[in-house]
Amino acid sequence: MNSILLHAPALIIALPLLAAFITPILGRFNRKTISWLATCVLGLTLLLTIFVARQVLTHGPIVYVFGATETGLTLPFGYTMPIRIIFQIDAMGIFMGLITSLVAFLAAIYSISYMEQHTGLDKYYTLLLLLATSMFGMELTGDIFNFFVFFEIASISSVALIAFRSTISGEPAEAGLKYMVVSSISALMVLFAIGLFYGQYDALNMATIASVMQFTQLDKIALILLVTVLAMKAGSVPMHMWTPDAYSEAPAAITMILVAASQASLYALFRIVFSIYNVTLNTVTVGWILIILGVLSMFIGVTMAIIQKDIKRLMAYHSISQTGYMLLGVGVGLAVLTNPVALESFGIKAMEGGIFHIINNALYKGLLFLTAGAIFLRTDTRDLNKMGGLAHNMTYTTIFYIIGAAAIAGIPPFNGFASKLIIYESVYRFNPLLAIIAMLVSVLTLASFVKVFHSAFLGPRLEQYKSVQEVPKSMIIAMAVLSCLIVFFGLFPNLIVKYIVHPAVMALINQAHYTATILGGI
Amino acid sequence: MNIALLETGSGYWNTLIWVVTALIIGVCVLWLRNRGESRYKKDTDQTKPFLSGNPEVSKEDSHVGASHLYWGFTEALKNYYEPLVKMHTGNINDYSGWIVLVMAIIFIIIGVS
Amino acid sequence: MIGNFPFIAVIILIGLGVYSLLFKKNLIKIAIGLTLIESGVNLFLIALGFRKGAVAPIYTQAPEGVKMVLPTPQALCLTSIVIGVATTALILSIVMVIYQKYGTINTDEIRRLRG
Amino acid sequence: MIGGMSRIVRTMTTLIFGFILVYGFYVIAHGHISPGGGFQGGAIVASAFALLLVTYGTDQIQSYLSKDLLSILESTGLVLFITFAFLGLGATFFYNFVSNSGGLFGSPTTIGVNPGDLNTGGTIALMNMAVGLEVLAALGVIVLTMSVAAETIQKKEKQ
Amino acid sequence: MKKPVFFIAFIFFLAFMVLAAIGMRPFGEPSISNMDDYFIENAQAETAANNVVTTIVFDYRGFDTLGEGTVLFTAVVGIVALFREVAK
Amino acid sequence: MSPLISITHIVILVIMITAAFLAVVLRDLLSSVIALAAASLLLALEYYLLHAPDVAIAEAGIGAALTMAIYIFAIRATKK
Repeated sequence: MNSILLHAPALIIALPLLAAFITPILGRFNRKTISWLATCVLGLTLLLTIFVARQVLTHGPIVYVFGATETGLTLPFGYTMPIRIIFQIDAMGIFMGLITSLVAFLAAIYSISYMEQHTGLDKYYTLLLLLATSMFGMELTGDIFNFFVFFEIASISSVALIAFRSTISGEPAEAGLKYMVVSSISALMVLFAIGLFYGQYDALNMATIASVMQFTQLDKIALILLVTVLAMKAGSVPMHMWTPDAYSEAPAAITMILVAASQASLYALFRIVFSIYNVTLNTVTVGWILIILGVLSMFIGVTMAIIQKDIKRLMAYHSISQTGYMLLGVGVGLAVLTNPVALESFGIKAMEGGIFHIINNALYKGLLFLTAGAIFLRTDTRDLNKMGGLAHNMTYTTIFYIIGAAAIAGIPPFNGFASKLIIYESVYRFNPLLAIIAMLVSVLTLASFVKVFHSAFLGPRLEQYKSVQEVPKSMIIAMAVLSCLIVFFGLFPNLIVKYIVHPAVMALINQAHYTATILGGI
Repeated sequence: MNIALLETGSGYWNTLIWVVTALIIGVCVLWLRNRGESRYKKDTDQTKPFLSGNPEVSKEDSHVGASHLYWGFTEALKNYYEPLVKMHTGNINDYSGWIVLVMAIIFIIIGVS
Repeated sequence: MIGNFPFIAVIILIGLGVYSLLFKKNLIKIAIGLTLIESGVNLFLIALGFRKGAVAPIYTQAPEGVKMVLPTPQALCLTSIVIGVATTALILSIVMVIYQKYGTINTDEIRRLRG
Repeated sequence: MIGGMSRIVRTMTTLIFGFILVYGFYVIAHGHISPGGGFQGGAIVASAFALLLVTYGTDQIQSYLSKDLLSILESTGLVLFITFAFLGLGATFFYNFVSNSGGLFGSPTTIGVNPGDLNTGGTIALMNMAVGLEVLAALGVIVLTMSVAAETIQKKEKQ
Repeated sequence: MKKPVFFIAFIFFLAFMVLAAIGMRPFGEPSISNMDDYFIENAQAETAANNVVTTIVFDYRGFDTLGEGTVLFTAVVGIVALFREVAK
Repeated sequence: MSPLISITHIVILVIMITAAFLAVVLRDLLSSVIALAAASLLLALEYYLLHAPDVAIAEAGIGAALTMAIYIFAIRATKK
């Protein structure tokens, strides 16, 4: 038993992968079991992730060396550089891993009834498992080329899932093509940057690169490429155009995972800026680049959301705007990284706000997309003009929608308020104007969700939706779990911030500790 | 440690106090509401609006659609919205063009500094 | 400059690919552009691993006492090539589906999702 | 494409097909001692499939080479591959537990330049075969699916 | 309207890529090669295979290869799902 | 590296870039795909000269043969 748990980091990847490989064979014999298989495996993965998280948060970072004689043998005897692929799991990585496993598990539960009428379900679940696996890989790995491989799996599987409904109409295929083109460019640019690193330092391990980083001309170019393409994959303005297309055309459960996937890219951006470059780069300039990207995303995202007529497109623009908050919080932290006084007084808090917002965003954005999926399942339309009066028939969905909308708009006591409050207060001490913009964006967010609430749920019972029923149980369970977590996080924010978010932020800031985990010694 | 207390760096915010306050306010509102008129009945002449003698519009027709909400807002910000909407062309060439453009801008910023 | 000629070739390949992505209106041309960028990046990796006067890193045929070229980029490049063919195949399949539904592969006409 | 090609081309293709197949499997099997390996060999075999498709047309080939069989082969290859990785769990995931152990593929090789022995390499040789199986089936499915789809779209256009 | 802007951006992109090419160490003379020298020296003893590239692909970086096979698998599943038969 | 081999490298790279250029600019899709395959084949040759036979076999098998087959299927399907 103990030895199995020693291999938990590898099993987090290997189990869903094995399930994904078996699914096509199994799908030939018994179509019904596939959804349950996927759900069970993802549930098991969630348990493993929680176990690993407990290990990491109590005993410090875990390393797992693939193919070595021992799991912790990072360096071959008598050498000072790692040669094998190493999983390096610190508080930040496992924080993202928790989000991913939770979201993937709930998406699998939700899909059981949501995808019932679709054909090709074995392919759907295979791709779902693969997408979850690839996100784990991106978050846990400590090897930059391994990151590229998982990045590519993530984009290919999400493209296939976005285009999954293209047998019905052409739009999903169009959205998939757009996403595929931009993510191929980004993956190739990441590979080019890896080549730049490899050519200079002859290393692929992120900690090794970080320990010899000199910020030469080539490192600058690699930084430009990596920051741009990862910010693009996270959906920041002005490279956000794929986001509304992809999010609105994917099935609802997949949209929820795509939100988490774009946050995994955001995580990779933070990892590269903080763990590989850290203070060698010009922190103020790069910090301001992140801040400007964040502010643009917040503002343009929310203003574009207000004029949308498609419910999922509207929510997709909101997720762009929420990404802006994370970039803003962490960007402020980066901008004051070389100034210990400012870092201590508000930089760390700003980063805590930004990182805390990641998990909050995954929860309420996921909930909102799931409610949008529930509406789509019953009314067969995403056009807000055609909806109305759904609150009469879909009571649970309405309640969940209100919780999600209140959380995203930052109304206490839900979780969105907690992280936004931290961001406002700490950013205000950095630059008051930014905090004011952030608050304005929050108000506009509330306005646009009031619009959705009014046009979809309120109003008289419409003729064509007289016979609409509440959605099936599995969908309600998934939404209820998310709602409970939102309320819990909102009521006890300090619990989360202190025990999960703060270690994650410290793991990002403390580069010496990151390299020492692999290379040994301080 | 008080788990319901959120430290924000420059101060703190207590969720429990907020929840309790909200509950008290809610109870007060309910109490005020109960003190209101008790002879009010639904679906009688009491609730019918008087529109200068015109017949009342049916409820289905009076529902404001999503496109008409915030009409004034978008109309007032027309100068802002027009170029913004035009920017979202939906053309794949432009999608990749924006990426290259942002790369170039960041290159100029980082290269100069 | 002349000593770095493979790197210059890499840049030209990537440039051609990006040009094709930005200014070509045909979806198949866009796929060709992606393939070109990918070839460029692969050539970059292999060129990084080259060592003057060295031989291929295979002990079966190598002469005695000669240095070998760096093997890691070759492994990475192998991975990258297979990933490239997977990507290309998926893109072209989506292009075929789009043609089936829209009746065109011109990027100016494939923009039902916008705004 | 629909009708296939002339008889001479067909005969030549059938002849060449066998040679390409043999060469592909040779490359897969000798991956650990000579240039090549699972990916290269699988790609070569799959290009032989593509050649068959081009000369004979999709309709004829589909009766010999079903997509279902190929996708089962593909999954099997990957499951084998990950199983070899799992078997290393005594030490770590992906530990090469066969090499230098005696047994099949387990004999040690002489250090330095030597002509090489097929019975070496440990899991490398086994994984080469698993990956070769997977790659040839995967690329075969891709080629087959796309050619069938292309033909369907063409037929719809004509109507 | 936007074409010239993108063209100028493209020129800048090319410019910094050329900077990368010129700034790279001279072709054929790797300055540091610790990791690769380790592979070349120890691959035969540790894994008993003559082809160093294959030892890296399947042993030292075997996990990448699993990912690579997964990419291919994903693409195949995606393509089959795209062209799947629609029942009814 | 002797000048002769250096010149061979340069010649192959120049022909390859020409083929890639043709692949981008040619109007006829079929000819541009053939140019792409030619570029791929020359790239495989270049890999071989750079002492990467593994990659050369992969590039020749996948890049030149299979990718071209896939492209031809796509072009045939999307032909007007």
